Amino acid sequence: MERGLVHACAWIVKRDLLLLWRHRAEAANPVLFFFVIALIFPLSLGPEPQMLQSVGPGVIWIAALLATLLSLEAVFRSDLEDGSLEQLLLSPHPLTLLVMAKILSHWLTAGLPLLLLAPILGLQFGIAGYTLGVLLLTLILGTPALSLMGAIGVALTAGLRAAGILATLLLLPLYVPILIFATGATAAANRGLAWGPQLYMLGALLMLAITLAPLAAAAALRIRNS
Amino acid sequence: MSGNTVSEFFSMGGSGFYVWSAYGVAAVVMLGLLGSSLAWHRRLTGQLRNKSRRSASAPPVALDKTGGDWP
Amino acid sequence: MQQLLAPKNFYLWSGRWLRPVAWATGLCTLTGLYWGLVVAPPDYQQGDSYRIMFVHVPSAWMSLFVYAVMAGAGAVALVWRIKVAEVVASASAPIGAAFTALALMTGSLWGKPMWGTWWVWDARLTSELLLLFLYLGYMALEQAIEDRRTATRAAAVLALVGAVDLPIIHYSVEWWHTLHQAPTVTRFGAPAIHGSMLAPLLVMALAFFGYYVSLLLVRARCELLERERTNPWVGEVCRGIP
Amino acid sequence: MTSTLSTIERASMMPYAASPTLEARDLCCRRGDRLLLTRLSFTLARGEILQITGANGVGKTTLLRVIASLMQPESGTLHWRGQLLEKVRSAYLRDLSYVGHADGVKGSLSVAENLTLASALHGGGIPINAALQRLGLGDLADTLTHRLSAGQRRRLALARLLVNQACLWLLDEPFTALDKPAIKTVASMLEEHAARGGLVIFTSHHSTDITISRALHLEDQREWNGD
Repeated sequence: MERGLVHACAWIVKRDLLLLWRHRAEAANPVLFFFVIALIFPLSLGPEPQMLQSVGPGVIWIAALLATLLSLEAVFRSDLEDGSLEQLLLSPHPLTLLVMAKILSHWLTAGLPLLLLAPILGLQFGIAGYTLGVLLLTLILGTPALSLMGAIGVALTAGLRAAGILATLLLLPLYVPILIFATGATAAANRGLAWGPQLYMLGALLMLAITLAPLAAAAALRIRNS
Repeated sequence: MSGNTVSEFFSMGGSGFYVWSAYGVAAVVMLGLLGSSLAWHRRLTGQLRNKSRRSASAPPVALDKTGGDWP
Repeated sequence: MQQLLAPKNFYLWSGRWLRPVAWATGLCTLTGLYWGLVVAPPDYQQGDSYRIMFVHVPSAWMSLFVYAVMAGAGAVALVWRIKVAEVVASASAPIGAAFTALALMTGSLWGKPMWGTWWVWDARLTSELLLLFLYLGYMALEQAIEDRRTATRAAAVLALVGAVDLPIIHYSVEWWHTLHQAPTVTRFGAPAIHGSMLAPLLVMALAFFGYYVSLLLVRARCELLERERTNPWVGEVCRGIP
Repeated sequence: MTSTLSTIERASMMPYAASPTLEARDLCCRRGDRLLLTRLSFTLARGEILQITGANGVGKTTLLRVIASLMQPESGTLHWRGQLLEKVRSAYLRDLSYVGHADGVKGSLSVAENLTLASALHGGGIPINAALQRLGLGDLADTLTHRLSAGQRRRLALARLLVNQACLWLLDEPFTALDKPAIKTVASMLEEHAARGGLVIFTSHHSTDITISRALHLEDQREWNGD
C-alpha cells in the first residue's frame, strides 16, 4: 500500500529525533557550545553591564550561528557514510521535501533548544524584558533560516576533508543578511527605536530560505552523490 | 598636458604614492594571472603532446557468457 | 552555434580569436591609461588621487560581471550538462576573485588619501569583501572535490545560491551602513563625473572587459585540455597547434 | 501529495504492470578521467536475471549506479518501459529498489525500526515482520543494528527489497559477508522475484548457483590516460 509523502517525512523526523534520543549526551553539544561562546565574550570584553548590553544580541546571534553549523554538519555526514543518503535519493518521493524534513528535524534538535535557552544567556548580558522579547522573536525567525541555508553548505561539503570549515566559509556571505537584520532589530529595540521593519526583512529572508534552500540542498546532494 | 614637467606628473599632486601603487598593484595582479595562465597552457600542451594515440575508443565490451548474442 | 559547443571546436575557435582580442585589449588599455593619467584634468576636490578610479571602478564592475557570467554558465552546465559552460564557469572564478581583490586593494589605496584610513566599513567596500568570500568559497569547494565535473557542478549550485543572495547582501550592508553611519558623511565613489573623466573610465572599463575575455579564453582552453585529456582530439590538437 | 499508485496497480500485486523492460543503448561510463565502459547496449525483459561480473575496479558499481540513475552516463541512454529514463524518473524510482555496497541502515536503530523507515521511504510490499522472517531476522527485530554481524546487516539491507513493490532489483555484491544458508535464501528470493515477472541485475565476483538468464562480463579498458 502506497504510504504518502507526509508519512515519509514524518518518519524521517521521527527517525532523527529517535537517533538523537539514543545519543542524548551528544544532543547537548550544540547547546553547550552555545553557552561556551557566549561565556567567552564577557570574560574577554569585561563585565561592564552597559557594554555587555549593547554587545549581547550580537554575541548571542554569533553563538547561535556557530552552534547551528556545528550540529548541522553531522546531519548529512552520518547518512552519507552508512549509505542511507542513497536510499533518500532513490525514494520515489520528491527529494526536496525529504530534505526539508531533515532540516526540520535538525532545527528541532539544535535550533529550538537555543531558542529556549537564549533568555538565560540574555540575563548574563543584562538583556531583559522588552529587548529580550525582540531577541527571541528574531531567533524564532532566524534559527530556521540558519538551518535552511546551512543545509546547502553542508550538502555541498558532506564527506569532504575539513567539511566543517569549508561549509562555514561557504555560508559566511549567505548568513550575513540574517545576522545584520536580527542584531539590527534587537539593537533598535534596545534603544527604543522601531524594530518592525528589520523583523519583516528577517521574515522575508526566512520565506526565501524555505522555498529555495531545500531545492538547492537537494540538487547539491544529488550532484555530490553522483 | 596636465603636469608640464615629468617629475610633476609622477608626483600626482602629492598623492603619487597612492596612485602609482594602485596602478602597480593592478599591473602585478593582472599580468601575474595572465602569465600563470599562459604558463599553465604551455605546460599542458607540452605534457599532452606526447600522449600516444591509443585511447578510449575501445570496442563494445558486452560478452554474453551464455552464448546468446545481445539483441 | 551548436557545434561550437563541442569541446574540440570551442578549443580551436577560441584559439583563433585569442590574439585579435588580446591586441585590441592592449590597445584599449594604453589609450585608457594615457587618457586617464595624462589628459584628464585633476579633480578640484581630490586633486590627482581620484585617478585611482580608472582602475578601481572597472575592477569593481568586472568583479560583479564575472560573477554573473560564472553563475549563468554554471546554470547552463547544471541544466544542459554542456562541458564548455562548465569550463567557462570554472575558468572565470579566479579571474573574478582577482578583480574583487583588486577592487578592494585599490579602494583602500584610494580611501587612505581621502579619509586617512586604509579600511572604512563603507557599504560598497563591505559588500565587495563579501563578494570576495563568495569567490573564495566557490574556488575552495571546487578544489576540495576530486572529480572535475562533479566539482564544477557542485560549485555551480553555490554560485547560483550566491547570485540570488548577492542583491540581498548588498541591500542589507547598505542598510547596515546607513544605520551605523559614521558622523562624517563619507560619500565614497567617483566624484561628480565630468565628461573628460567619464570617457577614460569607459575606455578602461572596456580594456578590463577585453582582459577578462582573453584571459577567460586562455584558462578555458586549459580547463578543457585537463578535462578531455583522455579524448583523442587532445593529443592531435596539441601536436597540430603547438 | 504525490500521485499514488493507481488502484489497478495496487490491487494486482503480482504480476507487475505491462512489459517492464530495461534497455541500455551505447552506454559510456566514466570515473574521474578514466573511461570505464564504451558503447554498452543490452535489453533486460520481465523475468530475467542479469549477472555482471568483472575484476575489481572495472566499473561494475559505476554501471549499477548509472542504471539506478544515481550517476549520469558519459553518453548513451537508458530506457524503462520503452521510455527515456529522464522522462519517467519518478515512475522508474517507484519500480526500482537498489542495495548498494553500503547497507544503508542506521546502527543505533533497531532492525524493525530500520525496515519501517525503509518502507516509509518506499513502501508497498509485504509487511515488515514477514520480510524479516523471510530473511531469518525474525527474532532479531528489536536488537540494535550495530550489534548485528555483517552478514545479518547485509540481510537486513536485502530485506528492503521485500518491503516495497519495486519490480527492478539492482544489487551491488549482494552475497558479500553472507554464509551458505543465507546465500541460498537470497538466491531463491531472486529467482522467485524473476518468476513473478520482476527483473534482477546484480554484480558478483564469484559464480553463484542462481539460474541467471543473462551474463555481462566487463573487460578492463586498459586505456592510456596520459599522465
